[in-house]
Amino acid sequence: MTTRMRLWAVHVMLLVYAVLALAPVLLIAMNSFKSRKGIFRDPLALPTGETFSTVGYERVFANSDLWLWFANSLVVTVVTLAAVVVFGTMAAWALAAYRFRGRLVVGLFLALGIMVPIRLGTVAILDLMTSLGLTNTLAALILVYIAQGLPVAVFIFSEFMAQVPRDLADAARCDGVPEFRIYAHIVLPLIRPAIATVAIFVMVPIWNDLWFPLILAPGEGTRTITLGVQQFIGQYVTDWSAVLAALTLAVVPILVLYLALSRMMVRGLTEGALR
Amino acid sequence: MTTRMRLWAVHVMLLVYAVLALAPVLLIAMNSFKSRKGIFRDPLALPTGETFSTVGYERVFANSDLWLWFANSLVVTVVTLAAVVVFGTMAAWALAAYRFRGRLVVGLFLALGIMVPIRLGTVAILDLMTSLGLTNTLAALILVYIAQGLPVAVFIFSEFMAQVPRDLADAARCDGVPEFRIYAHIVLPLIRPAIATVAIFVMVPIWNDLWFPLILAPGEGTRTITLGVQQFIGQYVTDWSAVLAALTLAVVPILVLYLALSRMMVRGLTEGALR
Amino acid sequence: MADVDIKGLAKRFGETAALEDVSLSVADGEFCVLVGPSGCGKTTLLRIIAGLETETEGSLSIGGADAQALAPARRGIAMVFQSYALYPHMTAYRNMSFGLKFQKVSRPDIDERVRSVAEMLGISDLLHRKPAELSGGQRQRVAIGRAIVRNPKVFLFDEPLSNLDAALRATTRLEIARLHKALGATMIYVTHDQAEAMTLADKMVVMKDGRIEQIGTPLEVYRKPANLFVAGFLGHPKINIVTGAIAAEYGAASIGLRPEHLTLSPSGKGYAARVVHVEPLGSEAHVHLRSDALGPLILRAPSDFSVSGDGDLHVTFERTRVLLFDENGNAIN
Amino acid sequence: MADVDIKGLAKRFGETAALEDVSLSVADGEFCVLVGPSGCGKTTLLRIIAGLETETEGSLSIGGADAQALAPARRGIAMVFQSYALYPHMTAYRNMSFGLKFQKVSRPDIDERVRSVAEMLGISDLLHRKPAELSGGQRQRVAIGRAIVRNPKVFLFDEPLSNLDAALRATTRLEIARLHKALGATMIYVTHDQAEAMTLADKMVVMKDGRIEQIGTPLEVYRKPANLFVAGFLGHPKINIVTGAIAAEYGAASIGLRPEHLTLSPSGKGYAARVVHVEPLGSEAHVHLRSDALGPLILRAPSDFSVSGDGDLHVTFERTRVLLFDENGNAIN
Repeated sequence: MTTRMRLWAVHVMLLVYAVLALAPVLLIAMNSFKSRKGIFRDPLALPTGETFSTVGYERVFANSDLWLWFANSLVVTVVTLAAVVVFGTMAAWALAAYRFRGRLVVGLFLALGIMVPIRLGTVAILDLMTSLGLTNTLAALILVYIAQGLPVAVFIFSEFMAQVPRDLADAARCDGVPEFRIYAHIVLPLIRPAIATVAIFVMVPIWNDLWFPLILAPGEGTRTITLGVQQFIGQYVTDWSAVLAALTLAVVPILVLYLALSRMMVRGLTEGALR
Repeated sequence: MTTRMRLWAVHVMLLVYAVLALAPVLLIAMNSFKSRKGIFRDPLALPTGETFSTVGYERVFANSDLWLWFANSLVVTVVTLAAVVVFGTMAAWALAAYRFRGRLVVGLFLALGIMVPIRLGTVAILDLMTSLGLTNTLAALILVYIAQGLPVAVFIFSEFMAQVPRDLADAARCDGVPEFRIYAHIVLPLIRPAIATVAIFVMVPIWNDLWFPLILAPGEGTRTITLGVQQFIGQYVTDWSAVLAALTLAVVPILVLYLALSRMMVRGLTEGALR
Repeated sequence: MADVDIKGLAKRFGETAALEDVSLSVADGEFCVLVGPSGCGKTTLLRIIAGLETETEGSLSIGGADAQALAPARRGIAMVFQSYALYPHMTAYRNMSFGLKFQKVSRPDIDERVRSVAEMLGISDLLHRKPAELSGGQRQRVAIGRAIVRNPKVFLFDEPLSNLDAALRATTRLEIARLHKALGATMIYVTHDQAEAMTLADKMVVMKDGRIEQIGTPLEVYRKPANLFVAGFLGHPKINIVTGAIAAEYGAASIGLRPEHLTLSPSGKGYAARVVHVEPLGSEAHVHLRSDALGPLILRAPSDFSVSGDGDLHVTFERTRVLLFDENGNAIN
Repeated sequence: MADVDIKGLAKRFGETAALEDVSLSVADGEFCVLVGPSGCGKTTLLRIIAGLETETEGSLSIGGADAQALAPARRGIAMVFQSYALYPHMTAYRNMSFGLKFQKVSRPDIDERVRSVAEMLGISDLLHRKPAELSGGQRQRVAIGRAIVRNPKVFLFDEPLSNLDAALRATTRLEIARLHKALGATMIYVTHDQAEAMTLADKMVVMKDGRIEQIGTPLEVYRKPANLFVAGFLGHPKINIVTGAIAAEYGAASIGLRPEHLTLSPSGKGYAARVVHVEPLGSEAHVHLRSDALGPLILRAPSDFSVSGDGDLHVTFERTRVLLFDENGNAIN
């Protein structure tokens, strides 16, 4: 009886929380399938036969470079993610496992990166990108985002790597496993839950970012989806159906990535690789 | 040599961080001692013989109920702190040490309190306070802030209490120590660092809050310092010296409380009560 | 009167039973040791006696009075925990005196009691120190001191030596034995270490899987184990168990032969055996043998034992020393 | 040739020395046990031999070749860790085969080696399991298998039995001894347990505070300890140390008497003594005595020992058994 009550309580609780968190997203998705009148008459109502309309989606697909923006966002996010994971795990392992000169200084430098928001350096970054001729390229965004994501990534990875017993690496060394293979075949598999965690942490702010795309890559060909949708609001200021449709579409890829990563995270946790 | 390098690096690092964190506060304090002209000519300059002026402080003390506001803020903050610490530790200990019906439900209810911002309930709270005739009393603020602070407090206290070995309470029980004394004389001293942590966490948002004072207690007699200073901006919209002086003064009590609490926290940590 | 009487005690967590049908009576002044492998329920039993856990069924009386409704403090017990459970923020003196403040003992009385117990345990110089400033052995003594100071009718010990190193364990064991003689109080002591159990106990209770396997004096249990589990649990090196034809000769499914009851002779009577391995321990040697008739055997030999020739020997044993077990593993009397 | 030769080795961390002036040579095929209390530097020494830590000074050669510049994998060693250090995400098979992939061993060869070693250790059925699905003893075997499969010249064991329970420890100890016989490889084994050291070692190295106190066969070290520390470290119960007039009779500052070398007689010759406490262990008894001339003594007696009368007895010992020590605690030959 207690067990059942407990299960109930947990589920009620999770449900309340899910509703609170999802309500705004669902509201947007719901209204994107309504005509303009339908949206304004009762924004909380579900689309009915009368108010249902896909006009927003039609206009979005017709009037914009939507697919290009998507591709840009995906390229930036995925390349950054990959780089942050690869460089982040390597740096964290180096800091955790080897004693070398300057180890502490590198660690502190990265810690500083967590504490000082990268936007403080926007002017300097813009300067640098202009001199390198990288303005209006996706490379500029990717470089900035790697710099933005790496410190937190190294920090989280380090926490997890501190739990990997030293004896494992020593055993592999006695076994004749090359250092890089120790990192790749023994350490990486053990911190898989951390990789998914970091990926989620790093991914969402990048996908949603408006600041750097606006400053470093506002050109037609390099716009990200978030920036694209904003421009779009300017053009059809009164066409709420289209705005809501574009926003709904923008959520889809990040949702897919998130689901994939969180499944990986849960699998890692339940396998209990480290316990 | 490595040790010295390390010490240097740590200090440089801490210094950079301290400067970043303190710069805005220092800027305000600095400019509060300058004449209006001095502020606008060069806001980053130190007060010189020419620009030095205490006119802001003079006007603040002359023109406002400053001391009343201070007293209100102090009463609200200190009473809330005391209540949160007393009720929070008791609740956390009860949740940690006793198995009783509804234990999980209470825990989940408190967890919900962490996740749902209390401001969502502002309208209901205002309704309630009006029916109770508590509007424009400090009691209204204190009650709301206790509700706001308690869930996080219980959460942090619970984390610390999980580290108090079960055997300690069992030993005391065998020793014939009454349950309340176990809480007061054995558990409380061991989680002293947690108390200071919670106090700091709870204190700062309450001191700085503008929302509830504005809604629940905007009357002349119950204004807090934060609310008072804001009104004050309205009155002397161009008198920056006075505004800056009032802000500087508002920081002082919270700084004193913070220093006292953090010393307590550090003492608790270095004594290593739990290790 | 401080006997402890337990009848038909059971403790279940949902489906799983931690204790099942446990009955035990400990006489006044007796030193009773509960021994068994980890997870056998011995600590749960101790905690139920202390009142820190509640039994699912059964009865428990301490000093003739029903203890089931009493709080731990009112049962007249004192417990020494495996982790010592000293209050970390109090000095040794405060640790020992803290509980007394709630027993309506006067201040001068408390002071006198604490100081005389400290004297007895040789920790008078440590009374102003906090637990973190004490060594493992010193903490142990403060924990014991805290128990003695309450003047309890029954002492409960939960593996009090398991956090000490080997050398300290041997000396502390002796001190506890001495303490028992000096105080004359009833003591119930939980351990998984057979040497502790054998040397300390007046009454030894061997447990397994939440049930009592055998109760008796250490030598009774060692010499007449009730079943194969008890026979194998006690004794180092482990008892030799022989099944098959030889066991059948004795009318048993299996027979047990203690390593110290086997004798080697270079030839002649007995069962042929070959030395497989010799473990020298300095004071004695453990000889591992293989015999066609008996299977693998371990035997205790003097420290100067050495294999002569090809290692072929003969094993003999006295018939009276043989332990007999039936097909269920229970002893045949 | 796989002898290990260490000369003048030292390891210092800043001011503190973990090892100081350690010289040791282990012959090919020898089983060398490093034994001592915790913190004596034995594990550090093993890790230096493995190449996992770097010596501050001194020389180290393995199989006749200078090993100081070589990576662990090129020293021809295999190490078994106290924590087993199995790769948690790999099956037992992968754990054993993983290192071989980097040694240019062909796939069928790897498979054959892993399977034959698994056969030898009786873990063939467990090869598809991950470490989390294995019991402590099984993990232990996989860890040993991983070492054997590499076919090393020297095996290094770092307290491999300390995470096993008492019963398993005794059987695994035997298995390691059998393994040593079967493989004929050089083995260096670290432990703090004197019984393990005595029973396994060909050569026993007793360490204390980063220095070697004595090297010899177990029985040599037991019978002729180089100093008081070694005499006290080995033997259970502990050796009796007698100082004062009796020691002076032997021309020594103190003398050591092993508990098994003392004999009790009801009256007559020898030193008068009184029984203080008897610890029955089933197979034998430890008798604690107090003698005016000799001080407190412990003596090993048969299990049927009992005190008759008022407990007044006489202790005798053979002169040839007495160990002599000078005022610095070193043995007098």
